[in-house]
Amino acid sequence: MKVDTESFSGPLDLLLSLIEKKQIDICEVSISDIADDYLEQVSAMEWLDIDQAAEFLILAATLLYIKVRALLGPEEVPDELAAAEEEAVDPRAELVARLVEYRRYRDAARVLRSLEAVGSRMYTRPPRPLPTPTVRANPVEGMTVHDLLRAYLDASSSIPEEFPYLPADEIPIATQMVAVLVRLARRGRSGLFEFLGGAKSRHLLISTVLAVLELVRRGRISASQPAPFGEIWLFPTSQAMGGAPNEPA
Amino acid sequence: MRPTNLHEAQAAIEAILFAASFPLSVKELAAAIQIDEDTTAKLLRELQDRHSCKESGIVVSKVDGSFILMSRPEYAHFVENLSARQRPAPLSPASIETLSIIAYRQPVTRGEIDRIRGVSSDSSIATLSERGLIAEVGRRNSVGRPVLYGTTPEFLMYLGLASLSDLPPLP
Amino acid sequence: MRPTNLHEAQAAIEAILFAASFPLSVKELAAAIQIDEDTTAKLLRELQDRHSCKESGIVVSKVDGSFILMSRPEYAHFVENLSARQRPAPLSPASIETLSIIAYRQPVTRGEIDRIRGVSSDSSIATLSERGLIAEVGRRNSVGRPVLYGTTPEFLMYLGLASLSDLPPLP
Repeated sequence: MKVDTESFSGPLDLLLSLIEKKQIDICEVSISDIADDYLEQVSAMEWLDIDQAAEFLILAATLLYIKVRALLGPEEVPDELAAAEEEAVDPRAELVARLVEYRRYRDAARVLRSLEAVGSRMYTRPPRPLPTPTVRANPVEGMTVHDLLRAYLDASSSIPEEFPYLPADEIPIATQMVAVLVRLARRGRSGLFEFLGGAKSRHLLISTVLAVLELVRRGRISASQPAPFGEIWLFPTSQAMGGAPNEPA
Repeated sequence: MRPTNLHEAQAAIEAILFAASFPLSVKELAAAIQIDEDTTAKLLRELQDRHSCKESGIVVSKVDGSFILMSRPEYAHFVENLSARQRPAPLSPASIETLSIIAYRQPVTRGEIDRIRGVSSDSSIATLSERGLIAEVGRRNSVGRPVLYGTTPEFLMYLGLASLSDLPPLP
Repeated sequence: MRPTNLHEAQAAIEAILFAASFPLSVKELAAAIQIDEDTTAKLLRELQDRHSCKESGIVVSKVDGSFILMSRPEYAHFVENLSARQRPAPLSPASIETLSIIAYRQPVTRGEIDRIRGVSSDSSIATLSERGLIAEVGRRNSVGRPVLYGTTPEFLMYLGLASLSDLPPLP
């Protein structure tokens, strides 16, 4: 199956369309069920660039995280994970709230699309210059040097807004890919939850999940889940050690 | 020199709107024909009515309180048959989504748009700015003083809206 | 798709002529509305008649055997009134910011301006150049030899400054 990345405007669009296909209310949806559908779609996508892939994979990591939590139950959550969670709000509630807000604008975009179909087809006359006025108008009418000073101070105190997902101290995915490969090479196989349980922070957890997904996608490792809801086992494949993990796929 | 009667005044308005090919306010039109604004507004409404039937290939559109002549949308495909006017490419799903967030939440920063969409909107913002549908409208008075974006009069024209209050309510 | 009746066909011709940027022949118009040339010629004559009275601000002109819409010459002085009163739109916030950076840091490259503002300044630089407020003043002696921008004498004149040293000092 091939999924066209262009047909979704982003990961939330994909997730929402999967939920709607099942005709479940967003607030009632089982994230664990949807996580599998989402991962299946994402792994079938053909990526144009790594940035685009990262955007979809970050949501994949969030979904897996929610699924892992749901599977473990509250008393089984490892200490490290529980500590990381205390600082954050419930990830499921957070995701549902984001989906609800996103859906409003996605639906509004559909309405704009129907307006575009008519509005964009009303043509104005091609602009032609009017007769040239005899006196040239002041191009900065009403502006003073003080407006200029204020604008300069404003602009020079600006800081470009950062894309808000990955914290500045993120653990590079490539580093985690190496760590996963090394561990698998030593042990032959490892459980996914074992890897995740060792994560000391939410950031490390996300990087590890992303690293695993990326390695599976590149065919360096394979994953299998013998029983539903059971452990997901990771195995090195024959190409496990071929080349540096950050080489282009 | 002023128009000698109201028929002439109305025709003069039509001539000016045709020549200008950009939206003109009642005030600008009144000044050009040297007639009071109330009468000018009344003549404009009549002109709009005259062009409202399907026998006219041209309509008088109101955009953001200003007036402009446009071709009647029902005849768009005939206009497009002549290669002179190409139908503009529809916006991509990402761009129209970004546009809807800007339209309903303006003024809004890039960071807010990215947070709602869950992806970076840099390329959509660049496309929308290039097509003149959005513009920088200032900076937010907060840390980092991020740029604020809003829609333009071209946005209204592009969607065939008279004003922002004509946007359908947010679902 | 063809027009369903002759009224519609005539309106379609009007729409096409309005949106076209050059004169069109009977043959071209007939092809666009998919109606035979004789009928098209007849519809064009009727359209010309409809616009021939002084109540219309627009006329159908025949130039070299081709047709084009024009504003009625009798009303040309009203159009001139309008253009004499047209004031350029005030500079956008983005353009004022770009101008301020060029004024205080000149000579400065596009890349430096973009870095300070955190967004692309291409369209602002185009507007400011068009209005004669900034100009290219050379190239930096570094990789790629980027263009350097500075303010013009008109910039000083319009802001009532004797020289750049009269700009308010930075705090």
